[in-house]
Order: sequence, then C-alpha cells, then structure tokens
Amino acid sequence: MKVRRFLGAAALAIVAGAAQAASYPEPLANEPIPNVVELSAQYPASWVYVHDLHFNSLPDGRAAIVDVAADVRAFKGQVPVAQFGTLLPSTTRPEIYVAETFFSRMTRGERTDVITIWDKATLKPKGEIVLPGGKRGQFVTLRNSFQLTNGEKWALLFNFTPASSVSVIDIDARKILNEIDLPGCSLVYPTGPRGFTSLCADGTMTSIELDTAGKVAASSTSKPINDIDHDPMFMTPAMVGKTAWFATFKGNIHGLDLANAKARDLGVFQMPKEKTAEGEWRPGGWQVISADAAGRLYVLMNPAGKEGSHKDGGSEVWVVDPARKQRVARIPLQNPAVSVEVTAQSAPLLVASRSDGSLDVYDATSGAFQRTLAQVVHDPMTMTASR
Amino acid sequence: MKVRRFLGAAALAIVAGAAQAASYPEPLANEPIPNVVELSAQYPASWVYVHDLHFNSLPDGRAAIVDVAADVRAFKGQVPVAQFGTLLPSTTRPEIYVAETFFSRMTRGERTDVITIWDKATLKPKGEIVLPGGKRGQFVTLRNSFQLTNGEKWALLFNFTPASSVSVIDIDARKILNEIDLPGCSLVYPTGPRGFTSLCADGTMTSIELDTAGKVAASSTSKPINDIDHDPMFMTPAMVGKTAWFATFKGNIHGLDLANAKARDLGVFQMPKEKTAEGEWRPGGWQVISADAAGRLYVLMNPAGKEGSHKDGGSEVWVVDPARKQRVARIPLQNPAVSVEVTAQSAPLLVASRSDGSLDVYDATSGAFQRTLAQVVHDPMTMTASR
Amino acid sequence: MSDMDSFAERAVRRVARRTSRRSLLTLIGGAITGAAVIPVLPVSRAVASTHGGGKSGLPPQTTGNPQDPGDQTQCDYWRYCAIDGFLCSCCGGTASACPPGTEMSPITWIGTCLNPADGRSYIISYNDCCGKSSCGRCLCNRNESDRPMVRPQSNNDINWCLGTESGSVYNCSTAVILGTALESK
Amino acid sequence: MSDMDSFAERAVRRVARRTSRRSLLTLIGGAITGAAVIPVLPVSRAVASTHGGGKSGLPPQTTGNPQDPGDQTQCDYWRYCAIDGFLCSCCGGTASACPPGTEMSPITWIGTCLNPADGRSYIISYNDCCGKSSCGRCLCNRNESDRPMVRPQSNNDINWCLGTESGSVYNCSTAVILGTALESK
Repeated sequence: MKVRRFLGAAALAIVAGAAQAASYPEPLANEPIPNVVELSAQYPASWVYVHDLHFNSLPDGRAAIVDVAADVRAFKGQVPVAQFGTLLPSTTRPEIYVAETFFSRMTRGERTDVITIWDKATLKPKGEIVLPGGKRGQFVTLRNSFQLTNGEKWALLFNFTPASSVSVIDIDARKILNEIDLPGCSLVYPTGPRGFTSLCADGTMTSIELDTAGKVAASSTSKPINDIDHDPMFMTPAMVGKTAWFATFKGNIHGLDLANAKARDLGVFQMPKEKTAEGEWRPGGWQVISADAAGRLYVLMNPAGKEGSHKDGGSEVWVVDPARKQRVARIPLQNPAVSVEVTAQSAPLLVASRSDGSLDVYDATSGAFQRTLAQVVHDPMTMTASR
Repeated sequence: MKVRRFLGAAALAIVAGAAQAASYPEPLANEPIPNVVELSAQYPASWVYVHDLHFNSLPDGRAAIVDVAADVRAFKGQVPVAQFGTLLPSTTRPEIYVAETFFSRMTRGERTDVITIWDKATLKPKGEIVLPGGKRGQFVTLRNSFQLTNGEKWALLFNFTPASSVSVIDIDARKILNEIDLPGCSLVYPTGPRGFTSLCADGTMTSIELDTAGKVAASSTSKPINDIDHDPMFMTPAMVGKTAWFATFKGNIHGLDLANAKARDLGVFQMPKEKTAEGEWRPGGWQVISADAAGRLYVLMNPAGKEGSHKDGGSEVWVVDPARKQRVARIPLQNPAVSVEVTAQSAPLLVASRSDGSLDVYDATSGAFQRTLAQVVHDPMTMTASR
Repeated sequence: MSDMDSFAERAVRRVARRTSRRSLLTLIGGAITGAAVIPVLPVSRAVASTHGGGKSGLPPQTTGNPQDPGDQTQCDYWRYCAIDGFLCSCCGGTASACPPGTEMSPITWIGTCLNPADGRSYIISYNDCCGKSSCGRCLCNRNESDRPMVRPQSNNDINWCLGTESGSVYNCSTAVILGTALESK
Repeated sequence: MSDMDSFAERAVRRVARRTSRRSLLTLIGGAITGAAVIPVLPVSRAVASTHGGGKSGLPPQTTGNPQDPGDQTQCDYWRYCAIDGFLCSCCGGTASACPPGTEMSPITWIGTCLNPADGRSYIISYNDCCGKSSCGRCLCNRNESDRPMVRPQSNNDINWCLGTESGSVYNCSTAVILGTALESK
C-alpha cells in the first residue's frame, strides 16, 4: 500500500497551490481507496436475476442482478454463470448457487463442472462443489435444469451426456449424495418435501421420492400427459405454490400438482383461440409464462403463431386466472419480448426482456408501462425474480 | 460412430419413397460427417490476422484470419487469444504463437500464462510453453509485446507486473532461456541478429544483445530520443526491412535502424502540418502506421487532432515516402478507421478496421476502395498481414 | 461413445414399441413439413432482430448448383429450417463443413427441410463445430419441427458439442444432407 | 506489493534526477491541462461510435452536489477525462466505488481533470475493478494527457488489475478524487 501513500502525499503537496473558486471555498473531498459496494443479504422482491447467455462468448455467461422498480442505479451487480450455466438463488439463505463448467484453457483442455456458492451481500464466492464426470447438461438456460429440494438443503442438477441423469447434492456437506439415471427424461421439477419429477420423451412424467440419504425411496411414471408431437409443453412452468403451470405451443395451460411425492396431472385448459392475419395467437419466446403472488399467470403471446414460431418472442402478455380458467387481461408490450417474469411483490411488476438485452417493466396489475432498463445484459433468455 | 450409421440407415430407408422432381431426377448427394476445413500451411500475402480484443469478454479474445482480397469466403478461421493476449505469426514456419493468460475458473482462480503454438494448416494447437510467475504484460494489444529474434527460433515476451522485464524463449526447446529486468522500459523491438531494443519512460531506448544462450552479451542506452511529454511516439512502428518507422502524436515520422545489435536513431521528419476547423491533421487510432513492400508508409490521420485525440481514429490515410521525407498521396477513407495495415503483396492492399469490427479494403497504390468485409471481429485493434 | 449409442438405441427401442413407422421417422427427422422461409422475430440462441434471421451483410455464397439454390450466409437458405447458432458458412467452414481447428460433433439434432428447387424434403443434420469459442457471425435461429428439451434429438437448444473430444465449447453450426425424407408437401 | 513500491519509487527517483518539481507533477498527474468535454470518434478500449463516448441510454445519476456536477453514467462527466473502460457507475458501483464482488486495483493510472463547477483541477485515480468479467455497460474512452505504454503510469490501455489478489480480469473503471492539482487553466 506504499504506492497509495506515495500518491496521496503527492496530491497533498499539490493541494496547497490550487486555485480557489469563490463560490466553493473548499475543494471536493478526497475519496477512499479501496472502496467496494456491498448489497443487503436479503434482496427486495423487486430485484430480478437476469441471466445472460452471452451468445458472442458462451464460455463467459453471467447474470445481472437488477432492481426493476428503480429508475436510477437499477443495476446492482453481476455473478458469473459460465458455459451454458444455470443460476439458482436460495430463498432461505443469503446464497446463490451457480452450476457451471470451466476448461483449463478456457475454450479447450480439461473440463471441470462445479456448483459455485455465492454470497448475496458481497457477491464473492463462498465455496464450490466439484462435479465429476463432465456430465452437467448444457443448453440454452432452463431454470429447471437446477433446482432445490428438501427444504432447500439439497440441490438437484440435471445431467445430459446425452444419457440423462439427476445428481442430488447436499449443499451443507458440499457433497454429491446420489446420481439417478433417468433414461429418456429431462429436467427437474421439485416435488413433495424431498423429490422431483422429470418430463420424458414419450410424453410421460416420472416422479422420484428421495429418502433422507438421497437414495430413491419410490418412483412412479404417469401415463402420457405431454403431446410432444402436436402441442408440447414449454419446459419452464410458472410456479403458484406447489402447482406448476406450463404453457403449450398452441396456447393451452397445463397444470401439475407437485405438492406430494407423486406429481398429479391437473389437466389442460385453453386460452382463447384467436386467428390473426399471420396465423394465430400462440405463446412465443423463451421463458413464456410467469405468475404473481396472487396466482395469476402471465403468458407471452405471439400473433403470428404457427409450427416453428414458438421461440419467436411475443408482443402481448395475456393474464390468465387458472382458478377460473379464463383470460382476465391483455397487456400490449411496448417492444417485442424474449422472456417474461413477474415479481412476488404485492403490487407485482411484469418484466419483459428484449432481444437487445434491455428490460421493459410494467405494472402487472394495470398493464401500465413503467420504465426501460437499457442493455442490462447481452442475451436475456432467463429471468428469476427474488423471493 | 454407431449413431451415425443408425441415422444413415434411417435416411436410406426414407429415400425410397421420396417424391422426384422432374427436372432433377437424382436428389442431392449425402454429405460426409465429420468434415472439417483445412488451410494451406503457407498463407497468401493477402491474408491478415485481425486481433479481436473482445471488450465485452476480455478473457475470450481471439483473432480472425481473413483474406482481404476475397469477396466471398474471406473469413478463413479463428485462433483464440485469451485475456489481452498477443498473436505472433512465424514467417518461416507453419506456426502461429499466442501469448495469453488463463484462470482456473475463467474469471478468477489460479492464473496460468502460456505461449500456445498453433498449426497454420489445421488451426489446432501443437503445444504450449507455460510461463511461470504471472508476469505477462496485459494491455490493449500491441504487437511489440511479443516478437521473434534469432532467425525466428526465439520469442521475446514483455512482462509487466508493474516491474518490467523481457523473457527470452526458445521455441524449439519449449523453454525459457532468460528473463531480463528492464526497469522503466517497455516492449520489444527485435534488433540485430539476436537481440532487441526497448523504449524507456525517460525517452531513451535500451538495446540488448543476446549471446547464443540467451544471456545478455551487451546492452546500451541511448540519449533521449522520444519526447513523451510533448510528442510521444506511438508504440507500434511500421517495419521496412530492419528499419522501424514510428508515427508521433503530432504527426512526425521517427525512424530507428534496428539492423545491428545497437539501435541507431535515424531522426525525425515532419509530415505536412495542416490546420482544420477542429484542430489539425494528426495521426489517430490504435495501430496508425503500416508499410508496403516498396517501403512507403501509410499513416491513419485524424482531422481534429489535439491533446487527447491520439486514439480517436482517422478518416484519411496519408502515404509517405520516407526516403524523400514527403507525403506522396492522401487516401480519404469510406468510414472512420481504428487501425490500418498494408499487405506485403506487390500490388499492396490497405486494410482499415472499423469500430464495428468490419474491414474496409483499398488498393494501396491508387487508393481506390475495393470492398468491405462485414463484422469480421468485435474490436479490431491490431492487424498483422501475412508475410 | 457407448453413451451415445445407448441413447440412440434406447430412444429408438422406446419409441418403436408404441409407434408406427411413420411416427418413428417423425421422431428421427422431426415433423416432416415443408420449410417455407418465414421472417421471424428470432429468439433463443438467435436472440434478436439484430441477429438471427436478419441479413448477414455478407456477399452471397452459392453452391453454383441450381438444385441447391440460395445463399449459404443467409438465415433463409433452405437447409437452415431448424438451425440454431452461428452459420459455419460465415466462420471459415461451409454449410456442411466445420471451420479449421474445430471438431464436428458426432451426434446432434436433425430437421427436415424442403428444397425449393427439386421439391424434395431432405433430412438435415445440424452438427455443431466445437472446441473454439462462439464464431460471432451470422447468428440464425429457425425452429421448424423443433421440440423442447424433453425430446433432445429434436431440440436445437442443446449444446451438441457434448459428444466431442475437444470439449464442449460451441463455435458454429452446419447443415449436412443425410438423405431425402419420405414425404414432402 | 514490493514490486509496485519499487515501480513507483524507481519512477520517481529516475525522473526526479533530471526534472523540476513541475515536471515531476506532470509525470505523476499527466499533463496538467483543463479537461474540456470533447466529442470524439472513440477508439482503443472504447471502440466506437456505438460505445465509448456515446450516450449511455441510462437515466442520469447525479451526486446532488452542485460542486460535483454532471451525470456519472455519461462519458462526458468531468472526472472521466482520461478514463478507458466500462463506467462502474453503470455496473453496480459508483464513480468512486467498485461493484459488489470485485476488487479495486491498488495502483493504476491517474489523470488531471477540470471540475467545471469550482474551476479546480483534480487528480483523478482511475482504479480498475477486478475479478469479474467485462461489465459491458457504458464503455467510455477519453485520453486527456494519456501517454503510450512507454510511460505506464500515464497510460490507460494497461489492464491495471495486475495488482489485485483476485486475478487480472477486468470489470469496470472508477474515477476517484485523490486531491486537487497545482494549477488549473
């Protein structure tokens, strides 16, 4: 630190001869070095994690933490999320978990998969859990590749090599408890107090109940519930309590009750079918459905819906009440959106991410546009509101 | 490879029933997998290495190899150049050397500096030389941080911690021969058959002659030649044989004769001083000077020159004959440019890199605009023509 | 490689048990549909108006074969009906070859695209090129017959570099002709 | 740290031997000139019209202190007269503080900028924030009194993260007031 003292001394010597402006008799105060911002350990409900796939440098993905209720200083900080990684905030601890992959020579060399544990207040790493075997699934971010169970003491990580499996990881003990092969099934949807459901290529779902050691206590496979050929479910549901609401390609809403050890199919209801000049209104985008604390669903809709349009983004958000199985509002967006997320505030905010990395924020209740947060990230595929 | 056979068999089964279009009785032929392009081991003189600093992901820098004489398929391939790295093509071997830095967790963790050796034909790594101590200098790319000497058998690498030193590396033996402390001096300008010159913060230059083991055989320091306060030399010279021609901030051309063990100052001559409404014509950009095989110099010029304008890019290239100490042509550019490079062809091409990563290519002799190669990289600071 | 074999074999056996041959082909090739060129708001990997589906800004690269028409640097080239990523044609490769120094992934997703010149539908294999970082040119995303991650072999969001020796870093995507499909519209 | 000490001490001793005190201050602070706000074609780290020197597109962040006027998210803020990089004000930090989770470099380059409100020239230390990758917002490059790599302590092209414990990955740049300069125009 001698250097700093050296510079400080030099600066002091100079101060003596400085010209004084009449209106400001004293110069601005010197500022301390170093100086690093810290955050609160508990994030407000208006904060959202915006994952940046960073397509121009996939190894260098990251997430921005953003206060979508703020006009000024909305950008709070960044957490690295490397190489098709997945970010998972704890709701009970001041920690963020990131499942990610590194190479010894960045783009080549030895592969290391890890779960990195970040401190919410300092945004510094607290530890990591190395995952052997180079199995972690890599694809455009889906939140349900990495989830929590067992009162958030365990993490569930989806592997794809292309053989499918799920790793059960004890976060406290920093160790892998089990790896469960799940041929033909994908992703993890936490189910019951300790377990998960996966969706399978034949349209069924498999629920796995775990024992206290992380071993499989029971498993069951449903009859086909997902018409993958004709009307597949988008992979990321909106969660209302323990109920997962999925949108389908053609605009149906499909509920799964995940409260108990075995997932229960709640069946499908239709959103309004509306033809347009270019096709019909269908869900479109990456993360196309979210829910507010009152249980209303928000679905990103594309007016040119047809086969192949499911990732084309949307220009309206349809608000749906799943209890009444009815659309209750339409929110026209200021700009086409990639993904949507709704905050858990009592007066919820609807966040629509744009392909240029900006976020448009709306009052979710009235649909009124509130603000744009410019170029928060590069490629905002996935958003996760603080809870 | 069973998978491929499986897919192939399936495809063959399908062929039988395919609809046949009358005008094309045979379908397009199946194509082989895998299939990877290779390059020639000796690159044509119209190929240019375009270094991409990649400001949005500095750890993930790279270089594009581009045929600036080609309208179609101009982009030949990419070589990684990580974390403020420097690329150095051999002119005598089918190899490219890259001095770069990695971290065990990409943006953090253990640091490893290496020289990676790339094969020009396959663009695959042939080997690497690990550089201990975490000393490699990191800054916006300057070619003269990494150079060859001793008939291209040795590399010279500039270290900055901020203590300055130069490592002498035997490429064949893949080992470091020596590290020479050079307090207050920067970069390496190969000098004589086996040695180099560095430019120093007090305006002098120091020449180091190496013995056959890479040890310092002789060193000498000049009187001040570089007026750093009032008219500093840009760090990257144009090379004409063993003569280095530097542009200065205020538009002088300064020659150094590096043919013998001790650098010899050739003195300064002025380019025309021309005032403009916004200031005066001065060199501006990052790599502002280049030379053709006939020894003409090409200097990127900014019409709004003043203190602080030296990285603002340029809108004209002035062609200077250093033998006659005269400007012989002005080439107005189609677009503002960051850096310029001239190919070693007998009919040389002038390449001007744009801030959007595109390259504009001109006939260097006539100044006629030839083509734009769109968005070759993100941040094209440094270019190196094949030789 | 045994993992990949068992993946493919398992997928086939699993599905063959309960589907007709027509459905099997659908599973392999994705839904067999003609591939009209549709201007889209491209999302996913191809995030955006600025990228996927936009004009590449490059001069046309054609095969010279009238039976294989179109510009291989543009997202609307017929073979790209289910591609997701940077076009290797813009990155030092071709529509069916990887750029120098990369490794072509041995397995990947496949689509079925209609060739407008000969009226045939072709099975196209979208092999990723791997081992160097994102090419950065000609990002393109089209999703004819793409299905979600639940059906990996029909999903273009996966980083298919997982099957390579050089690691899973993604550079660009090719569109290789594997054969013609059973039907065309 | 001993390297840094000796760097600074050596630089001072070396120069002190042959320069006046005025020149020494010039060496430390760069040329002492007023810092007019000049629209530029920004180059270097701040590559471009799309980046450095352009409008950030963010709402104004002011200190509220009339003696420290201007918008800290804009490249033309008075303290940024010799900055090169992403503005920490846009990245979770402030004009003089690093974003959470980064480490402020202990040594760096310094410039001298004119405060238009009080007419004083201030010595500004452009400490880099390190240990996370490029912030990506509000790229800005201004080069008042910047000198080439030959004089490192006046050069803003160097990755000054070299002095940190968390490694040399660059995130953003601050502009910290170290004191007032001897003279102002």
